[in-house]
Amino acid sequence: MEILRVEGVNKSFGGLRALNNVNFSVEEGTVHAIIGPNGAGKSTFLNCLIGRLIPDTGSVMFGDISLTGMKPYEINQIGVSRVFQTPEIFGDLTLLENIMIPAIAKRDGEFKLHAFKDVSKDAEIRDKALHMLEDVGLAEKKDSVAGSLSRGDKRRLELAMCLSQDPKLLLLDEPTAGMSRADTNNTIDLLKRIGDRGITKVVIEHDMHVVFSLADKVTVLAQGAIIAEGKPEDIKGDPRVQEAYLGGAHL
Amino acid sequence: MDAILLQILNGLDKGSAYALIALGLTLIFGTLGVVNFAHGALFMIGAFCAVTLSRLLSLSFVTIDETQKDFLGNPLKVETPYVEAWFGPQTGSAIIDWAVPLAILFSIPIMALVGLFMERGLIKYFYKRPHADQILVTFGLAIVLQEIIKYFFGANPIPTPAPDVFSGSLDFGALVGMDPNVIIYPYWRIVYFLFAAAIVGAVFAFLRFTTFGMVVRAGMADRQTVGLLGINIDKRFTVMFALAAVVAGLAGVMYAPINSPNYHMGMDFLVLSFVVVVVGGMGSLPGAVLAGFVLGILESFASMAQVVALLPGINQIIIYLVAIVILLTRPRGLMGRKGVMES
Amino acid sequence: MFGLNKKDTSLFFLVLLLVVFAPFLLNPFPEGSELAQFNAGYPDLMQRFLIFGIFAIGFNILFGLTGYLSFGHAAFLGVGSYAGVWMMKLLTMNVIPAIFMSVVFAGLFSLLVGYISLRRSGIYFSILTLAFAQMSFSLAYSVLTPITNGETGLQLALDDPRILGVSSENGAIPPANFFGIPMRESFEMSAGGWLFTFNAGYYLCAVFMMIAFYIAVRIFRSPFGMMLRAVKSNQQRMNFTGLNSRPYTLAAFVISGMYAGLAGGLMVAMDPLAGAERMQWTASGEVVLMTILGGAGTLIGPVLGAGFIKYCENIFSKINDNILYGWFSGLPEGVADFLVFVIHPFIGKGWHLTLGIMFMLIVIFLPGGIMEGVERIGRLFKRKSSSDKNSSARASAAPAE
Amino acid sequence: MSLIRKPLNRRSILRAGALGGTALAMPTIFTSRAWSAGYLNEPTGSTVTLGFNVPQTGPYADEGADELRAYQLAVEHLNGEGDGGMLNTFSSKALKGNGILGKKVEFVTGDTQTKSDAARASAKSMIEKDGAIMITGGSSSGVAVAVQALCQEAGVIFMAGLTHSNDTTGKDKKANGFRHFFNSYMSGAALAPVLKNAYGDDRKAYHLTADYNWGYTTEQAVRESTEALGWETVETVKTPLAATDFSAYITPVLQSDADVLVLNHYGGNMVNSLTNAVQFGLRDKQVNGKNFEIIVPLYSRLMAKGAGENVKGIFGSTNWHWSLQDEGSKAFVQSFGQKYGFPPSQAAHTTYVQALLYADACERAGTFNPCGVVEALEGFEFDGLGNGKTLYRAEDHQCFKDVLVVKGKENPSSAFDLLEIVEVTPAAQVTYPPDHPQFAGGALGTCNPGA
Repeated sequence: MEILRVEGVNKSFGGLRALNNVNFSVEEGTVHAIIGPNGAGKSTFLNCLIGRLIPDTGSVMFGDISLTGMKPYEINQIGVSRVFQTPEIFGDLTLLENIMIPAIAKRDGEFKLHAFKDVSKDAEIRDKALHMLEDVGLAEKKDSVAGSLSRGDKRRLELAMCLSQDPKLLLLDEPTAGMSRADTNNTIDLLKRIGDRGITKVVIEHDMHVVFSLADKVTVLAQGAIIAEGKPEDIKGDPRVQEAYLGGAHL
Repeated sequence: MDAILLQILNGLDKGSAYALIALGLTLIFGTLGVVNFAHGALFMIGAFCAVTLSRLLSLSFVTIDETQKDFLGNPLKVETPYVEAWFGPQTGSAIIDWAVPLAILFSIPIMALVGLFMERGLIKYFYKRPHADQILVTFGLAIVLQEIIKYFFGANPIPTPAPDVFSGSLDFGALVGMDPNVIIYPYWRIVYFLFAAAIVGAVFAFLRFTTFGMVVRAGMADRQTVGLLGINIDKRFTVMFALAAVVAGLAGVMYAPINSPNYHMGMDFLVLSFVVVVVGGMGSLPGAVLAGFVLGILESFASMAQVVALLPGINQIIIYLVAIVILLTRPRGLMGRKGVMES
Repeated sequence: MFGLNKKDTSLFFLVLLLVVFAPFLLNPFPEGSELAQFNAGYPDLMQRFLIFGIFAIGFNILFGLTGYLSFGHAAFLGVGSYAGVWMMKLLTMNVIPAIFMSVVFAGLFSLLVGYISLRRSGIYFSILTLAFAQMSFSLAYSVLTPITNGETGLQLALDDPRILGVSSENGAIPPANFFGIPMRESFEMSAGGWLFTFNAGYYLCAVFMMIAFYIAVRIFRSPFGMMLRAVKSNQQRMNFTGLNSRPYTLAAFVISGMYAGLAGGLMVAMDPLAGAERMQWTASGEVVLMTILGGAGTLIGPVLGAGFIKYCENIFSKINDNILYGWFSGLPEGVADFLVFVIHPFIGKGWHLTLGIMFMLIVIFLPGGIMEGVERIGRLFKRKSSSDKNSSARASAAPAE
Repeated sequence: MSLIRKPLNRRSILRAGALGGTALAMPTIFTSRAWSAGYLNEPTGSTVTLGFNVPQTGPYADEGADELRAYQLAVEHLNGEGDGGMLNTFSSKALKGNGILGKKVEFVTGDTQTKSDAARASAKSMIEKDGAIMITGGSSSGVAVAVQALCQEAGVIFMAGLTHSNDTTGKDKKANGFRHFFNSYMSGAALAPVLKNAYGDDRKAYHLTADYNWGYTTEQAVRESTEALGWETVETVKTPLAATDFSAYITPVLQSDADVLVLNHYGGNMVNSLTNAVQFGLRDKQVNGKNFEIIVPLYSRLMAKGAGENVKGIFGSTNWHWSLQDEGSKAFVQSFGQKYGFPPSQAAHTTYVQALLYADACERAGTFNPCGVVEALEGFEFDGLGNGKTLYRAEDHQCFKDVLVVKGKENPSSAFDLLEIVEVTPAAQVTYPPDHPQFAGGALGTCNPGA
């Protein structure tokens, strides 16, 4: 079943055409990677999905809901979470709080004036957050301030924040960029493990190792247009992709 | 028609003062990223440079004139300025008369030093601190500076007239063939406007055509990159701070004859200058100048009796009202760049 | 207790004790001694401590939690004051309706201002709030004179209707009261050379202050409070986490506006006159200074900041040269003259100078405000005691070797 | 030492503690103001405390400083120090130079900041903390009205300082408050005939008015008096209090056919608007075949100094001026000049006189009880305090006395010699009925002794 369907999306900045008639769909429960050279329009595409940018034309359907024109928080509320290229976390708050916030957002909606409840006594949310921290291996740091974490830990924290919302669709923007090989492998393991929960994932990635270890399906974007789509092993051999993306080099 | 022309003229010189202060304010903000609440105090110190010089020039020695009596019935003490004794009464009184223009020269080194001390002694420790801290510490400094001035000069305004040559006014209307005596404009205000225009021009030329200026402009756009190029940007920024202080000071010196300086004139201008800077767009130099003149002229228009009759109180709030409208319709002010001062 | 955790409960009781026994604590010097000058235990100043404490607590809910720096909160205090005085003019001299309406009006006005201003963030938000406050002040001072009585300030008159009370009592305006207890009424207690004043108005303020403080603690510990801190930390992430930050900030803005209104209402309940100056931007600046001085984002810091500034304003400004000479009367004349000469610029009319210098010192050396100072001292003691422990541990370990 | 059982108040305890020094271990005594007899802050020791509430910061700080100097001089004279100043010329001889009612006069000072709120806070602290029995001073009407209302509520006497608005003794009058200074109506009434003589009765006036209460009453007073002469009011424009540059308000004057500009401004407003008006060449202008003239209804020498050359030849009114040659004024100028080295301002004069009048009223009433003082001051007629024969009218607690019409001096002989007296308008000419429309509304109420 399709969980996300993008049809005929165009987006221009001034004279520059960033996305050119993109058609794209994601099957529920799969991991779908988007690859492409720098400036191919990957981030623009992702931004159109989460409401940060509004496409000039075309439609973005999540199930049977149109995402076009929806506010970022509304898109999140219907089950789309995103991990950013540079981790976006609450740097001044503790790790535990960082996870409790999305968990509360999931439970209570976009706004609730619960000014008289003691958040530390909210066992349901607290347990969930603790559990999540354990999942990503940050449990012992639960009371430290998130801003003090290493980059890799920050990214894992951000992932945990997204996962705590049990999203239907998880968008990951280069989840291993700037990580050491060991960290990258850890992250791959983690992503594989959460794959078991049946969360659909769209991953933008540079690292082919990551793409090929995770993805069920790969879409190649170049100059704002899709030039190829298919199973990882098919893409690997596709000469158009090698031409556009890998510059002819052999994998 | 002539009423409108007059209000535009009026707006021009008020706008000049706003523009000069806002220029320095936005320069400091753009280069150093510091919100300087003490900038109004620099304007005030400039005005008091003029007062101080005219006092220095009028320093007098006392002779007792037995033929006249003072208010207590004692023999009158007659004061003669040293300058008059040294250069003769004619030249001497002419020098005293020209105290304000002379104060331009006098104030430049003083303001540069004040700026230097402020930046090296205080502001540089606040580059990395939150804006709220910067506001607080410079606000504290502004209070301290104005209290010091009050301690030495008192709370009342001190008349500081322009040279006699400029004391009259120009019949602008007659010049352009309208009825005489309708559009009159004081000479000194024309001088002020021209002076302000010259200063603005000089600052722009300096930033555009010198290497120094180019580096600073590059630094305003992207401080980190310029730093990575191995250019000592900090030193240049110190100079920029001193320059901004001099600009504010000169604005104050020349403003002294228009409104007698008092210790709180800086605070009076500060809030409005901030509004000007924000309306122009934080960190935008042309924006500050443009907004200065636009708000100055609008304020003049709003003061017209016909306008006030239509909208009572509009003259009190016009600047704020315009600021609100502009900020809501143009989120970054008239000419602001994206990403400045936003979380 | 009361839904507070242990630490907050003890903090709450500490504040309660301080507030209840303030009349003793603030009058440490016997009457008639030279140091009596520094006593702050008289009703007007004690009321002010609490009222501005409430104001700062409320401001801190907005600024300390969300980081939105409003330069217009004095306007809400002013609107609250005007509403309060009008209640006393029209309805009754009982202060409860006045205080209630103060909160309501300030809340409504802050809803309007907040709704517009919160469309922008950073300094643009600050300038918008500043612009609204300055407009309110300018208009209250001039065009709105029929409502605000302009320069003089809105005050009670003998011929006010007061439909639920009386216009006048024996040729005088009846006193502001709480169900018959006049706010001005005081008990005085003398113990030896000391004199302590227990003022009805002060204790009414104290009740409101404790309620306000309690609510603030609850907000700080609530999910709502956590969301507000999230706004300050990363608004972008918040939006992508499914939270709409606008209603959160607006709620914080209105709550802090209502705190300001409560402060304004209490101000006129204690002293039924509302002057336009209390809406000026400098008054807004004052509450910013209080909050930052005390420690933004801390529970009790803003109250300390408010106390500090009000103390300076009311005590330093009243010291004059004669008093100085009184202090130094034991010293040789030349020395006394010199000391007076040195201190003179900082006292009496120079109190602004003292205040300015103190601000600068605190901001430079204690960026977290007074609370950071307290913490540092606390840490100093802790370190000492823990190093003691270490040395004793080492000592006990030694024989085993 | 036995237990003190008499009605307690702060001062009495203070003195008991200070004098005896032995009362330390006494049992506690509870008392309430509501139960104690007598009146608030009744001085029971050997001293009495007065509260001097003047602007020490803000735009009127220099005037406040001059008021404070005058108060200190008055305290010296009341305590029998110095040369006695106007005590020697005062028509009432009740004061003996031994303080008030035998109690040495002490004082506390406060800063009004020229803000109603701050002024009330500082007055309250003087009443509550320092036990002041009387509050006096101030340099603006808003503050005077606000503090007067406070003193009425609290139950102490308020002797207003420099306050010129009609409302202080008009719609905002209070039984516990007294004003020696003149007011807007008197300015208008005194100025009008002089203006008629100087500028004729066919003039068109343009008013610029500071946009606050004092501005309104002054504009009304001057407008009504000049219109009664036959002048026409062309336009009245309100200017924001915070304005510093008045050019936008001055230039429309050029285009109207007005030939007189009335500046209902005070302090910094007046200095700036007058300077601007002169800069724009208004004084060199000819309109309707007449010289354009400027009028400043309320003059003060301290302000005239700020405006420098620009005041020359400009008419205005003032409460008192140091160049007056009556015995009282001469004595005061001598005494003040000796002590401080320059002549006193009208603010100094009115506050000095107020302090003396209060002391004298207590002396005559034989009590500090506000109600006694009110009784002693109401309808009190006196002389020798610099303004000729003066009456404290019972109906509104306003002094009625001669008003000075002055003009900026063309050739000043010293830095203080800025104004010359054109006419001393006799009291009768500026007297109005208590129910005059400009003063209508409000009621004195009854005196409040605060206990």
